[in-house]
Parts: sequence; C-alpha cells; structure tokens
Amino acid sequence: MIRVFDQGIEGAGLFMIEFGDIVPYFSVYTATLFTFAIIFTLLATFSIPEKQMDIIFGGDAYYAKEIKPQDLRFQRFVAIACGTATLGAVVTGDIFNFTLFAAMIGITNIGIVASSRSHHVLNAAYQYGIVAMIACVPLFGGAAMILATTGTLSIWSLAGIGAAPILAKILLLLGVMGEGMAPFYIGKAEITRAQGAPFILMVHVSSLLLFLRVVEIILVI
Amino acid sequence: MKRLHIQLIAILSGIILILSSIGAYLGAISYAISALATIIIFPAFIISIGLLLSAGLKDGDIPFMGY
Amino acid sequence: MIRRLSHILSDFDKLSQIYAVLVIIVIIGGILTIPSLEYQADRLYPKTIHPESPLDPYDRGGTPFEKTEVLAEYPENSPYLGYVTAYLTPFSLALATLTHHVGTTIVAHPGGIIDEILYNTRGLDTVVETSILFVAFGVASFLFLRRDEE
Amino acid sequence: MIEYLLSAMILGLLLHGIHRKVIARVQGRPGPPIWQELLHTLKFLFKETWIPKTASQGLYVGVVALALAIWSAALILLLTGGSLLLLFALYLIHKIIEHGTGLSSGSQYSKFGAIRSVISAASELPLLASVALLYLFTGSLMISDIEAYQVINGPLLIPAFPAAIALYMVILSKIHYGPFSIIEAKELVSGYWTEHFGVWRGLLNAAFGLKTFVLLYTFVMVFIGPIGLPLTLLAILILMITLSFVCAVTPMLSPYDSVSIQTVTTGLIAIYIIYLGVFA
Repeated sequence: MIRVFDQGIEGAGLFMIEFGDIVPYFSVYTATLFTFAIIFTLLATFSIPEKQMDIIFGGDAYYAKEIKPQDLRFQRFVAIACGTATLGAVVTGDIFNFTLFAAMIGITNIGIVASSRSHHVLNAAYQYGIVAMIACVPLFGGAAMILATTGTLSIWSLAGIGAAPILAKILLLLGVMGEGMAPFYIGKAEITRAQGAPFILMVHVSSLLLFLRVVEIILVI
Repeated sequence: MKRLHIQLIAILSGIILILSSIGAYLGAISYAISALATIIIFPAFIISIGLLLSAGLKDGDIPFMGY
Repeated sequence: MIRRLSHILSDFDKLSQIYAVLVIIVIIGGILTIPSLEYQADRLYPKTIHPESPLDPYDRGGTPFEKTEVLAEYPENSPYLGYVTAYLTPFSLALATLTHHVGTTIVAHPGGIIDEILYNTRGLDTVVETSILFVAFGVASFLFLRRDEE
Repeated sequence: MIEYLLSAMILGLLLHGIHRKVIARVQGRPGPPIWQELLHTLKFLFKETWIPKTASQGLYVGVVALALAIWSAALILLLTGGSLLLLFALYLIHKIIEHGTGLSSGSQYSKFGAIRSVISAASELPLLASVALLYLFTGSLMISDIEAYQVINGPLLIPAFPAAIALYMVILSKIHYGPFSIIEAKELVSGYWTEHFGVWRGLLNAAFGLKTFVLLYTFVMVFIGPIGLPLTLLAILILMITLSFVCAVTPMLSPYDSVSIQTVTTGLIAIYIIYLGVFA
C-alpha cells in the first residue's frame, strides 16, 4: 500500500489535481470526507425541508409550519455555497487556501441561519457570528506564522518535516474551532432549533468535516 | 415504488454483494474495489429487503387514524 | 464545580467571552515561544514604484507573461506568480501603451481594490476570496431586504 | 465482506440484548431474553412503513442508508487495518446522522433529541485525545501498524491507560441507558429516532448494533492487540458486561453536566499528552 507523505496517518494516496500553485490531494481519508461532503450537499440541494409541527396552546390543535419560498431559496443557495466551501476545504493541499475555505464556511453558516425568523435563533447566530469573526485572527495568524517560519504553505512540502511551530498549529486549531466547532456547541444547539433540516444539517456537516481536516493537517505537518 | 422494482433491487444488489465477496476471496477483483462496492450496495440491499418484508400481500386491519 | 462549569457553558451570550479567554491563553503561551521562531523572507514579493509607468499604482513590476522572481511552490504550475502585471490581458496591455491611466482605472474599481488587497495570492485562492466576499454580500443584502417585513 | 457485515450486525444486536439483561439483573429484575433486540429488529421489519408527510423525505430515508453505510465502512476499515483517524471521522459522521435523524421528521420530540445530540458533541473530544495519545506512542495511526506495535511491545492498555479510559467513555456515551445517553433520555420518548418507525427503525437498530460491535472491537484491537477470534469475542463480551454494570449503577446526567464531565476529561488527557510530549 502506498501511503501519502510516507506517514501512517491517513491511508493510501489516490490522486492529485494541479491548480496553479495549489495542489489538492485525495488520500483515502480526504476522499472519504469529500464523498460525505458531496452526499450532504446533494441532500441539501434536492430534499425539501421538513414541516415543523407546532401546537396551539390551550387546545388539542396542531399545525405544520411552512417556510416561505423566498427564504427557502436563499437558504438553499447558502447551503450549497457552504457545501462547496467544505468540498474545497477537505481536499486542498495548501494551508492558506484551507483557512480561506474555513472563513467562507463560517460566513455561510451564519447565512444559513439568517433566514430563520425566530428571535432566539437569530440571537444565538449573532453570538456565533461574533466568534466566527474573532476566529479569523487566530486562523489566518496561524497560516501566516507557518509561512513566515517555514517559507512555504504547501502541505506537500511541510509534510513530515515537523518544521511548523506548535504555536501556529494551536492557532490554526483554535481558528477552526471558532469557525464552527466545540466548545461552542451551545450556540450551535440553539441554531439547530431553526427550521429547514437539510440546510441546518449543512452547518454541522461543514464544521465537523472542517475539524476532521484540521486534525489531519496538524498531524501531517 | 412498485413491489417489482424493490424485488429487482434486492435481488440484484444481493447478487453483486455475494459476487464481490467471492471475487475478493478468489483474487479476481481487488480487495479495495470489493470493499467499496460492499459499502455502497449494502444499504440498498438491506433497505429493499426490509421494505419487501414490510409490504404485506393481503389487506391489513383498519389503520389507526390519529386524533 | 461541574455544575458551575456547565452553567457557564450553557449560556450562549458568553460564547465570545469563552473564546476570547482561550485565544488569550494561547497567545500568552505563544509569546513565550516567539524567540525560538525563525523568519523566512524568500516568499516576499518585491514591490517597486515607477510613477512614470501607465500602470502606476497598480504596477507590480516584471514583464507581462514572463518568469517571476518570487519562489513558487510549484514553479512548473505557476510561472507568473506574484506579478499581477503578468495577468494583464493583451487588450489591457494595448490600452496601457496608449493611455497613462490604466493603472488608476484598475485601482478605482472594486475588482482592482480586491486585487490590490490580495496581491500575492495564487490560483484557487483568488477565486475563494472573491466568493467569500460575494457570499457575505449576499447574506447582508438578504437581511437588508428582509428588514421591512417584520 | 457481506458475511462479516451480517454476522457483526447480529453479534452487535446480541450484545445489546446482553446489555439489557445484565442491567436488569443488577437492578433485581428478570429482564428480557438476550435475543430480544434481535427479535425487536425483525419485528420492526415486518411493520407497515411509509414516510411521514411532515418529514424532509430525502433526508429521512438518506440518514438510514448513511447510518448503514458508515458503520459497514468502519467494520471493513477495521478488518483491513486502515487508519484510526478515518475511523474517528466515520464516528463523527455518525453524529451528523444523529442530527439528521432527529431534524428530518418535523416532530418536536426528535428535534429535541437532535438538539441534545448537538450539545453532547463534546463526547467526541475524548476520542480525539485518545487518538492523539496513541499516535504519540506508536508513531502511526494505521490499525495494522498499531497491531504490529503491540505484537512487539505488548498491549497498549497499560502504557496508554488514559487513552483507554477516554475510548471507554466514548463507548459509554454511545450505549443505551448510560450516564451520558442524554439524547435517548426517556423524557424525549426515544430521543432522535422517535419518528423513525417500521423498516426505518429496524434498520437503524441494525446499524446501531453494528456500531456497538465496531466500537467494542476497536477497543480490543487497539488496546489489547491481535489475540485471535475467540479471545477477541470473549474480550468484547467482558467489555460489554463492564459497560452494563456502569450503566446499571449510574444515574443519567443532565445534558450540560454530561458535556462538562467529558470536556474536563479531555482536558486532563490533553494535559497528560503535553506532559508526555515535553518531558518524555
């Protein structure tokens, strides 16, 4: 079995694509993440949202909430943008490129929630948005530090030499956490109350895949 | 979906699953391809089998209509 | 103790504070390690200013469609890295020989400013950066248009 | 391939049955027979099945197929000695399946289950800590390499004990009736899968049987090493019974307390990893 970068981290390398100065690569690991990103993006593209059941207080009556078509259209657009950003983030072979995709995921996550009309959900999304904004500093700071100390941003050149400073790795992890991971679940959990399951699910898909990718990058470089 | 379609999916996916398993043992197809085929087709196989079992052939009782 | 911790974690108004505390811890720890880091300068793009050039504020030097001096990760993939002048279309080049204002025109429109900000980005990066701006603008305008409906 | 999947699935469901039996005996009840979960799953397969009108239909069916796919992928990954990091990834994707199952139906009960599943995402952090610690010891995350390491150096259970605790906690948080199983708490009816009935429920049950088997098998493979099939099965059984004991004697924690405990555990293991990395 051929292992990508000669490291026993992510299984065999499959193929790579040359995009100018950035070379995305597919190992067994990133290809799996890529497949799941595609599956969930397709689900968000083609499935209709659920109709949330709600009761009317003081009686036995209940009704199903519907989403307005224009909100639906916007939510679907942002969800697909989010899926595309995730696709890029999980296969890119360049750290700066990865941070850019991460920032895009942070923005689209807020966009997905923005079409909700519940004040509670919007408040949570606002707090989460503030964190995502702050998170850009450690995120890009980490990438900048790697460039400044090693002279390269390519995962291909950095792999296995251990030249990237630990501080940069922690900053990168912290940035990704801010763009959509723990310990900020509480913001996420409140966001989950919004309607539109396939789109809300993209929030979780993107942040989990992003986190999985950053773990791989940190281990590899 | 028609019962016939589900039956067809179940039989086809079952045959592919068994073939890929045998093929991997005999070395006719590589292990990776066999594994990939199994992962993709297994859910289709199991779901179609489940749906076949659940689709009763005779008319059922009067279902519960809700409140 | 655990109950108090979970009480803090369960309030989403404290999100940014918790995050800020984490960042501060890392940065304080990080400042201590800075002396051990070494600076590599060979990726910096050498910028010189020629006021007489028709591309003036925009001129990044280098001959269009020629080799770059910036160290590329994959030189065979991106021979023109760094010099945005190298990305000029033949039409813009022809325009540059005719008039003295191509550079100011480029910088004066939004795309040019984005380009000026992102002056040393490569291939896919440029695409992603503009799509981030586009999506952010989309979200903002959606919220703006919806403002009157409530 | 298919024969492994089916037998693992049946074994997993049997383990679920044993789990219920042990809990019942500890609590002084007779409990159901151990093949109860197997019958349960079969029973669901014969029930009338359709898709609720309020559900997001693609997602509602899609999550069931995905649940089956990721856990069969995980089993095949274990059998071929693939990357532990990939197993971790599949485990995290299971989290998304949980969210998707809960959110897709439109019912309030399953929605609360999904929200709790989002809250309890901290249960994945100990797994990450465990993977990181193992990497520190073996220098590789390929399960085949970890096994080879254990053949030479003996079981990892002793040197990497904190990692074993972390993985044990992860399995505990995925087992029914455990202290961290807040997403299947009984005040939410059945948690996130309340609205999946008939065939969908039966298949989710089967997928989760596979999941239990895979997680326990991973534990044995990674911390005890290759010891042959009969001994491995015995180790899995013993592990399951210890888990059942823990589940039988502990109360269920409140959602945020469960998160705090898991986060604190991860923090402690992280400190241990830093200690090992710096001083050893």
